[in-house]
Amino acid sequence: MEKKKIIGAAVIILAAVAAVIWAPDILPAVGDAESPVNSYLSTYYIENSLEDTGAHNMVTAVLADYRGFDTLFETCVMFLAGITALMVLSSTAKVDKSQREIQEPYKASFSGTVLDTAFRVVVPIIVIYAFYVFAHGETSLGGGFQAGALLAIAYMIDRIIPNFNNSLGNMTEEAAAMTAGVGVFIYILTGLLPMFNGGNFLQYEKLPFGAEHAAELHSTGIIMIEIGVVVCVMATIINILEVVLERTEFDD
Amino acid sequence: MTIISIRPFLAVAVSLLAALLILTLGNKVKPNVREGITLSAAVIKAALVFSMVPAVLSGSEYYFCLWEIVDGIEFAFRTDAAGMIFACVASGLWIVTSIYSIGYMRGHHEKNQTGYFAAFAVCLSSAIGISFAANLVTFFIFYEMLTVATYPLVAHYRDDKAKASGRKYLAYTLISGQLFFAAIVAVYAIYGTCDFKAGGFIEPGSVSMGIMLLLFFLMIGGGAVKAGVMPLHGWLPSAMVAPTPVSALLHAVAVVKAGAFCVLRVVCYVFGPSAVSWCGADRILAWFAVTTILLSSFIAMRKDNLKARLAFSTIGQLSYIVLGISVLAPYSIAGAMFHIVAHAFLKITLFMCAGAIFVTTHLSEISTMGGLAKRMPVTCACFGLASLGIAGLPLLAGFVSKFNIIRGALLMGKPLFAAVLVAAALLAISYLIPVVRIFFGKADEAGDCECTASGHAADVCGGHGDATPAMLIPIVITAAVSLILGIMPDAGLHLYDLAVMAADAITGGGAIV
Amino acid sequence: MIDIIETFLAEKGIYMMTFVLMGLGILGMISCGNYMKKIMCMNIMQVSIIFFFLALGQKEQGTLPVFVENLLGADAYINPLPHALMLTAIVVSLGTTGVALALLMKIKGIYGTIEEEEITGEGWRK
Amino acid sequence: MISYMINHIPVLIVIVPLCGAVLCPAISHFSPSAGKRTVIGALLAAFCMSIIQLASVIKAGEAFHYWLGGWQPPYGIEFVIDGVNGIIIVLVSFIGFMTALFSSPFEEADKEAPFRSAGYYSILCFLVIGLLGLSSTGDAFNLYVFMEIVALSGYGLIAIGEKKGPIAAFRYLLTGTIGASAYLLGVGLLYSATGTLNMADLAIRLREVDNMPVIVMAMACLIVGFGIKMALFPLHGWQPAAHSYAHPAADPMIAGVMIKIPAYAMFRFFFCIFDSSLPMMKTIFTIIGIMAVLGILFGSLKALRYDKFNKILAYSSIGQVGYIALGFSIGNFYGIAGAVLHILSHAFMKTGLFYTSAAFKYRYGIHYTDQLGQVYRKMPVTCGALVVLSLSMTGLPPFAGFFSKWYLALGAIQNGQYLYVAVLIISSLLSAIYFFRIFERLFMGEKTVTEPESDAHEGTAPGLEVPLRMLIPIGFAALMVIALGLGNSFIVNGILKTTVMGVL
Repeated sequence: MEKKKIIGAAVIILAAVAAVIWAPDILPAVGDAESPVNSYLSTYYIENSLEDTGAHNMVTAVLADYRGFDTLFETCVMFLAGITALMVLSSTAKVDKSQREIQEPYKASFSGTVLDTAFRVVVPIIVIYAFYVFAHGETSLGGGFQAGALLAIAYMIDRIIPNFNNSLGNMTEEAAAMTAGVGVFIYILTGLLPMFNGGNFLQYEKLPFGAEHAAELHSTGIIMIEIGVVVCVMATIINILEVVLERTEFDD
Repeated sequence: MTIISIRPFLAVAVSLLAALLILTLGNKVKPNVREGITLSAAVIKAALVFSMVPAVLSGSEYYFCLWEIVDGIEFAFRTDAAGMIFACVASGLWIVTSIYSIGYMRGHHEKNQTGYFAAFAVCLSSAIGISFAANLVTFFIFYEMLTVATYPLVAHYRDDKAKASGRKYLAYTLISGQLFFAAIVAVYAIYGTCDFKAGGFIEPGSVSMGIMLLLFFLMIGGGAVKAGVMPLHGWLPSAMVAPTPVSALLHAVAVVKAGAFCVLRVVCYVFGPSAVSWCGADRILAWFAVTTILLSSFIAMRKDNLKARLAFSTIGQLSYIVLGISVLAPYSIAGAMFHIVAHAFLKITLFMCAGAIFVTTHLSEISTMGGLAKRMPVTCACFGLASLGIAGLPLLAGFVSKFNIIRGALLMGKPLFAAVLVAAALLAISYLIPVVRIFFGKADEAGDCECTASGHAADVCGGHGDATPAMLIPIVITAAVSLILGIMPDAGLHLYDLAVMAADAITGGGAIV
Repeated sequence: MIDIIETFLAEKGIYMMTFVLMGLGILGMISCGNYMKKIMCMNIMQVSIIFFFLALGQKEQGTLPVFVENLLGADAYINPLPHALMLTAIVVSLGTTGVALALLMKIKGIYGTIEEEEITGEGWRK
Repeated sequence: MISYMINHIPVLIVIVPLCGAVLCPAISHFSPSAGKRTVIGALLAAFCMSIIQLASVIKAGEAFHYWLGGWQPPYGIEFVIDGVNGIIIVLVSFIGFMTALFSSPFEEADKEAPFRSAGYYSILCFLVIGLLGLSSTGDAFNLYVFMEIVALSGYGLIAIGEKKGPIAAFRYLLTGTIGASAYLLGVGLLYSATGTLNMADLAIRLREVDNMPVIVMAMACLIVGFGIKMALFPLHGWQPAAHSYAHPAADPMIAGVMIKIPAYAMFRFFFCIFDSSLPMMKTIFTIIGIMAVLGILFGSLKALRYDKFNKILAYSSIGQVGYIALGFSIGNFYGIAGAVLHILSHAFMKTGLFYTSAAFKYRYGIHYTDQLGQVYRKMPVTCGALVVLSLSMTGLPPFAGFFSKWYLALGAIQNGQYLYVAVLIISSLLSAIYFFRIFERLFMGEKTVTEPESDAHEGTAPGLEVPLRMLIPIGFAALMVIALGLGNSFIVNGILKTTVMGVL
């Protein structure tokens, strides 16, 4: 078995090398500024995105504005993954909470003073950092997904490190899934609002808010959908975490 | 002249509607209501069909197009003379068979009668559809509907034997049907039309001879299987396990006649005599028919089961039609078409007699039926009359058709075929007349001991009277009609005139050289 | 000679590596008997596609696609589109992996193992 | 206002069910059955809108473009609705609505665990949304996202099915991810050659690309990607288990529609994007044709071996997907018309057959065909539908299956590909064997089932074989097969002709 794997891997490596050497002109050279990839749409986005969308970060401009529809469904994928995990495992019985008390010999390794103290310090910092990342999504590096993940990490630390039954907050898996759904719905609403103002779906410049420049409306739109994304991503990660955590026995 | 009228479609739809009604109401209503639906549909249908005869006789055609069924081809009905003949026979005999079925099914306490009557109605609907179809696609739709609707009838008893024969039936008909389908597609792809045209729409020489032969035999295969042309006849005898009215339907009215009619449509309305004789297919087909006629007669002689003997007789008789068509002479085509009529009435009489005997006395083997005539005189008399008709004795319907086929063969300079037909008539006498002789002979003459052993001696010899009226009346009617048609072929619906008209249209009025 | 190889590797080498990664991922998915390893190989394969797209978007002397004052012109920034696309692809692969892990837990719960041979050995086909 | 709404219909068809899907869990928290009703209502709305959309597309006579976010393609994403996908959207939303209705007796709202029914409906709704988006979108990468939505919801619905469901779902997940990655790689290659992702723009810019190897590689990747998603022959491995062990109520959607829409996407790529006059297209089509032929034969032969109803249907799907691929490989108008018609007709046939299968399971717990004996006495409507649908699968007139076969055969003969006609015939005969065997067992077999306890299914009204919510979809599937058969020329002449001719 092992031998077969090695032979297979060797064949694949050789084939890839051979393919690239044999037909070197198939793909543009890395870093070629003149290739079709880097000259057509790319140029348009780089030259116009600031004016069009007001976002300094071009990736955010593309992600949340030009291809905002993709991102809507990307968020949906998160929601869907959470709900699917929940449904798949819903028929598996949860571990009884009363048995969750950590037995005496292990107690020290799970809840030491150092860990407890560290987490009390770290969690607020993570939450603040998450808001920072969220707010900076438009102008520099950051965005809703990262912020949502950070918030979820804060929750995760809170949930895992201290003794299981006295963490600060405790969302049930169902509540997390519902929250994720509401997050997606915020996104959809942002898309639907311009339609009442004569625009297309997700056409932020037709958002029914007063603003001087279209770019401002675009910024508003991007912030709004980012809120939806943050809520959805955070809730989904919590959802999956809860689903798994509730059904895991820690004795093995 | 073409008359746009919905009547052809109504004639098709009425029994389909009846089938739906029977299926939905089915077990919720009394049997009388169910059979009332069947009978009234049969009468309405027959009235519709018959009402179109005069106009067709005067040279006009009814035409009705529903819509395009596939791109470029319409779902259309046209009542030409040839289709009219088959439709008249099928719809007329449906009334008779329905009455008979009611008697038979009740006398025999059959199960699953709802499904039976529904399938029967669908069969008839498809038979009329087949006869009125204006193009190959419409034709094929009803042809396959007939195949499927007949399957539950063949497998009616639902035991292993019935299942086996059902499978056999499906194997033959579905395979040939699919090949037929391929040929239709090919013809449409090559010629761009599928509309039936008297004399055919395929020009000789339009494709190479090999391809034309291939197309011809793929198409004719569909008809030949249902018409039981050897070596494609295998399903027919095994379908004998079905109840007798089904056999009557299979062998006289719908299925086999649809096969023969299919051969007619393909030879005369798709390819046309000139293309067929150009590629030499007529001779090959004729020889298949000749072989079938002779072989089936010999096999029939050796069968002791009455229905089996009749089945092989059917195989032979249908090949008369095929032979008549493949001779390609006007007379023989007219004769072949009229044989559809003649054989239908004669064979249905025979089968209904066999069924009546079975229900009344529970006998199915010929050798045990000695002296039956004493108990069931009317049935046996009708059986004798029909046997003579099948043999082709003058003054009976079978004579008219056979005479015409022979005349056509002689005119075409094919005396051999004429000789075969005469020989076959003699063979028919030799396998059917002995049956009649046993009926009218003495009880102990043949197999009295078996009769006693089988426990039916009291029934047979005791004489509890003839079959019930519901069975007897249809038998007498069909026997009488076959007598009348023998004496006056043009009586009533002028079916003979229609046959001649159709043959004239196909051959353009003169003999094909 | 070495120059040629160097330019070749600089221009095309990354594609070669993505293809190798992809091939290895698929190979692992096929040949590994452990479902957990299969998931890991699946991730390797997905990452290779992401590399491929990102390699397409590279530009000589381009900087991050975030506007900097006084730096204008299309040549100054790398292509933002592949990055945006791949963000989506990463999230999608994250979702897929999440579902896969949930399935794995379920399988473990039902069969008590995640070794393919033990699960699909006898009686599976029936 | 109404005309204004019509302008937005392409996106509303996707967004309205999406609202239902994401809000369903939250709503069901407050009222257990309201979440379910929301989803069913949203899908009904999508169905109504899809009909309006189809009517207006036919009336306009040209494709309908919707720019999402108001960005002009190729900078933004667009939805393109022409005749072909207009009708496919009608199909998807109709079957989606019907399946949601059909599922409701299986997923009765439970006060104890309200989330189970809500989660099921949410996932089912996402499946429909994904398929709708997949058929509407005009952007190659957006198509990938929708493909993953479809796939993820598929994994979920398969995993919550029978006992072997999780394994089947896991295998599908691995294979499906390879497929999606292959598709993404193909799109990446096309992107590297053209620099664009919009399909219409790709079509234009690909005409100028003379770098043939990259196009060939992209085509190979796309064939693998779509082939896995539509279970085309050598890539079908995941399909039989997935279709047999999925959630019984969602199975109709999975088996009937989920494998067809990638086939339509394949059509879009190979006819609308690639230049079909390229010399190597012929080779590509031949390869697809070989896959199709082998798939048709393999699926039909393999289906003969099984007694499990769903397995038979699953293997027959492999063959039927082969029909669709065969139509594409024929490549002329009638071939494509046959393929598109077969997408529609097979969707109804397979969905309907899986409905009947689920109805048998619901009422009697029947999984195997040899348990079916005499069931028709108790379930006449279901069995009547089964007969109609099976005859259509066999390709007998006047049902829909016959007519798609007609167009396929006609196209094949016009192209001189007689082998394809032979394969069609053989496959029809083989499917006749296994379907008539089911009939034999159903109508002539011994009675094996016993009536379940009367309180097992409270939802069944007295006098009905299964609840009305299940009976309506079953009946509609059978009726649609008949209607689609008799009315096929309206679709072929009225809708497909203009669109497909424009493509060719």
